[in-house]
Amino acid sequence: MAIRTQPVTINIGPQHPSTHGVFRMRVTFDGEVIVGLEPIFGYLHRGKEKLAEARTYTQFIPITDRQDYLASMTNNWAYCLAVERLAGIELPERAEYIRVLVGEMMRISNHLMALGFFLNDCGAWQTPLLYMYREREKLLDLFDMLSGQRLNYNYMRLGGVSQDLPPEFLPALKKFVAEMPGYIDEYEQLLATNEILLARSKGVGILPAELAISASASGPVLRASGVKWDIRRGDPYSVYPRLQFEIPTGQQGDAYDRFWVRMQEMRQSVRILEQALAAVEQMPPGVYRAKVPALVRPPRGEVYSRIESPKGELAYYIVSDGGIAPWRCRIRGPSQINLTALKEMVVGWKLADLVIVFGSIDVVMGEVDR
Amino acid sequence: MTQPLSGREVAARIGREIPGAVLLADGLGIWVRPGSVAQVARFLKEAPGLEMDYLNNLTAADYLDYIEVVYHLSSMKHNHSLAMKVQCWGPQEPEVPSVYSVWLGADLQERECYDMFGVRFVGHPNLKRLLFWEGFEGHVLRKEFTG
Amino acid sequence: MDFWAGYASIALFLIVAVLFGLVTVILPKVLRLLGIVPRKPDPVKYSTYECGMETIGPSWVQFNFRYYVFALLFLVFDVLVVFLYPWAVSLRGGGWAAFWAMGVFVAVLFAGLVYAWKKGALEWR
Amino acid sequence: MAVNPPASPGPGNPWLELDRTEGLAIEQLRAATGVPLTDPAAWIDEEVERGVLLTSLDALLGWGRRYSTWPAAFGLACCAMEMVATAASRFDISRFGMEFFRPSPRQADLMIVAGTLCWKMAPPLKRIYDQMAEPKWVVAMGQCAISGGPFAEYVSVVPGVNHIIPVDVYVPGCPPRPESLLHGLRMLHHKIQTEGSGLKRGR
Repeated sequence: MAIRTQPVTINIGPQHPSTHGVFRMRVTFDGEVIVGLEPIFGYLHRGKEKLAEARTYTQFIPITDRQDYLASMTNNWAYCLAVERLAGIELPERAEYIRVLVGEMMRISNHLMALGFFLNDCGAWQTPLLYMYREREKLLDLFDMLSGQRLNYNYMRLGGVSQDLPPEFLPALKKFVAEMPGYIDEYEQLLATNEILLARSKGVGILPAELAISASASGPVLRASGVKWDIRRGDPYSVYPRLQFEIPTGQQGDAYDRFWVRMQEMRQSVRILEQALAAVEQMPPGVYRAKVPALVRPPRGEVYSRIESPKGELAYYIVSDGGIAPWRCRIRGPSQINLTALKEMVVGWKLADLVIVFGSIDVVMGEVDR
Repeated sequence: MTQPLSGREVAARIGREIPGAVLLADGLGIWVRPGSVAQVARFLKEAPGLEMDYLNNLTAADYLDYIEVVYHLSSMKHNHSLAMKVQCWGPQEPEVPSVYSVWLGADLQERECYDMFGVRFVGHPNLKRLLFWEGFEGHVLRKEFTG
Repeated sequence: MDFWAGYASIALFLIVAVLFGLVTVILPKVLRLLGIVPRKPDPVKYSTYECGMETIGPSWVQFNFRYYVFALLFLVFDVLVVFLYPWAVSLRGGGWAAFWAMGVFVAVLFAGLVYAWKKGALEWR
Repeated sequence: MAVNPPASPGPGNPWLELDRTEGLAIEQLRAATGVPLTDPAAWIDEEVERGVLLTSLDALLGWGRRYSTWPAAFGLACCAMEMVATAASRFDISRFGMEFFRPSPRQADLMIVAGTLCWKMAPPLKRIYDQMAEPKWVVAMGQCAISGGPFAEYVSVVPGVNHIIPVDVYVPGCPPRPESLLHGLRMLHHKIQTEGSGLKRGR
């Protein structure tokens, strides 16, 4: 005989340790099993798209820093690439390679935080996070050397980067690139076959491939579902065609696959860094930015340009009316769109699994609410 | 390399299936009549040669006398892309049929377009403000909003 | 004389336990009277905390029966453990007789667990 | 005060009623705030009336409260990442007795508002501040929390947290480096120490 139970609705609300920021879910439970989930956005809506229309093209760069504040460099890169394609600005070779260096360092730093917080949610409170923070602090020192800031760098400009690499940067990066695979082995040895992590994330929150494509998921979330799509390969930009790296994909699309894909992507990023380092060393220092007027006036028209940010397809749709400020600047944030399928991934699982699935999607609220 | 489809070819193909749907086409994209967006979307997703199964981006832009809703589509299989645009003229509130039934990814982006531009997406299961709170007047990304 | 020594230690232990309980309850009240601990009653402060939002719906709802079964099983085995402690301490004196006595007791309870297991009460689905 | 769930989950928005009440709460709070609240700086004029007996008790209490303030994890945006960095092993915040970042306001004494406060987040912030037990302090971390920062002129951003709750220490920066956050917290400790037990006003 069926036991008649009543649902309970709980706010996993704006201030909650598992929501990595101010994201709110109105979740309906039957006992402990999730019956319904409604995501609520807007608690960190700072209106970057409206502010873009009131700023010149160069002034908007610091605002893009604050969008996905765990991967500021790739935000700058996506925006600068879009405007450069619109205005037809050519970059010097060295600037392209510096951007690849900095972009891949950002990817490693982002995945370290993503995995750290994901394991926090799995219950390994603070231990793996502090392990991974040790590496992230090294990366932040490198970024500090480059741009003087730990988090929001404002390092890229239209046509290249703002300053050249300081002399002590390349040896420090070379030392980091030499050590990093050892650390990743350490994490994998500590975590990959850990039975608690396997028990809690294997087969949890499965996102099938066609649902992932239909819900426009991108980045590690899409690749974990088995879809081999990476913009650095599929729609290459900058100097990526010259670099060799693989694209790790998962099988089932569950929380463990997303963890595993990010771990392998860190290895591939280290490989890219090695190749880019080798190339930058031969180049003479000096030419790091193309001649671009301060008030760039791209011709009338529009562009939809995308890059592979650590979270997925980060794209800018910029419409220009020939003036000094964009007429419309739409930011396609992967974090927000990866959340579209959250309800389908979570209904039927329990509250503890909701925390893990949400952690495995790796969301940053600045990019979700823009 | 993602190869952008030429708007004219796609317009010709759509013209044969759904006459009168495509108003204008140029090198990069096609402009579709607001009424037949859902039909064209379904056709683009299921047509054998096209199979646009990935909705990259759905947004709108305010050009003072009309609001243009932009769909950037691409295909995972053939790795080609297309821009589909819909222009909503006239003083009354812009209305566009929802493509939620074709691509699930349109859900949050359509709600954001409604919140920011006031474009009503007919057929969306839960069309309400995404980023602002219920009871907030005005649509922020319209040019006349200077709040 | 040493007969009472045993009880003296227990008495001391009892006093400390009671004192500890009382002090932790009384101390905030005393500090509040002295005015050291500020006291600001506020209806919002006493409302339930739910991530900054108001709670939705009553929490007295009918939920699934399986949580009750788990509570029962836990209670049974918790009581079992309480009996094991004194037995374990004095096992050397009791010898095999005490061992088998406790063995029967544990076996009976274990049968209850096997029954619950077979009935599927332990499945969490 | 519990809010009752929707009677019949019909099509469209089943939670319309609840969304509307929340929207109303935001509008009311937005209308009610205008001038920033004055900072609780009562400790400045406190020096004069203190008796001898109290100073030793005050010193003891100040010392006790200063080195055991547990922050409530109120990370909103980029500054939250720097707050986490301060709590991590390199800029160890637990050297100052702030080992735990308590998620719930019940066990927290200090609220570090790190990031941009939006109007939609203002009522929850006020509610959580009210739910914290006295004595409590607030640190506004980052330019957005102090004055709205780079997003100040946007319609949905609160131009400064002190419009909603009284702020004790302002830590400027965008985001402030962990060292400047630690300096801000040291200034807060100085304030707690000289504030004493607040016997007079039940602070």
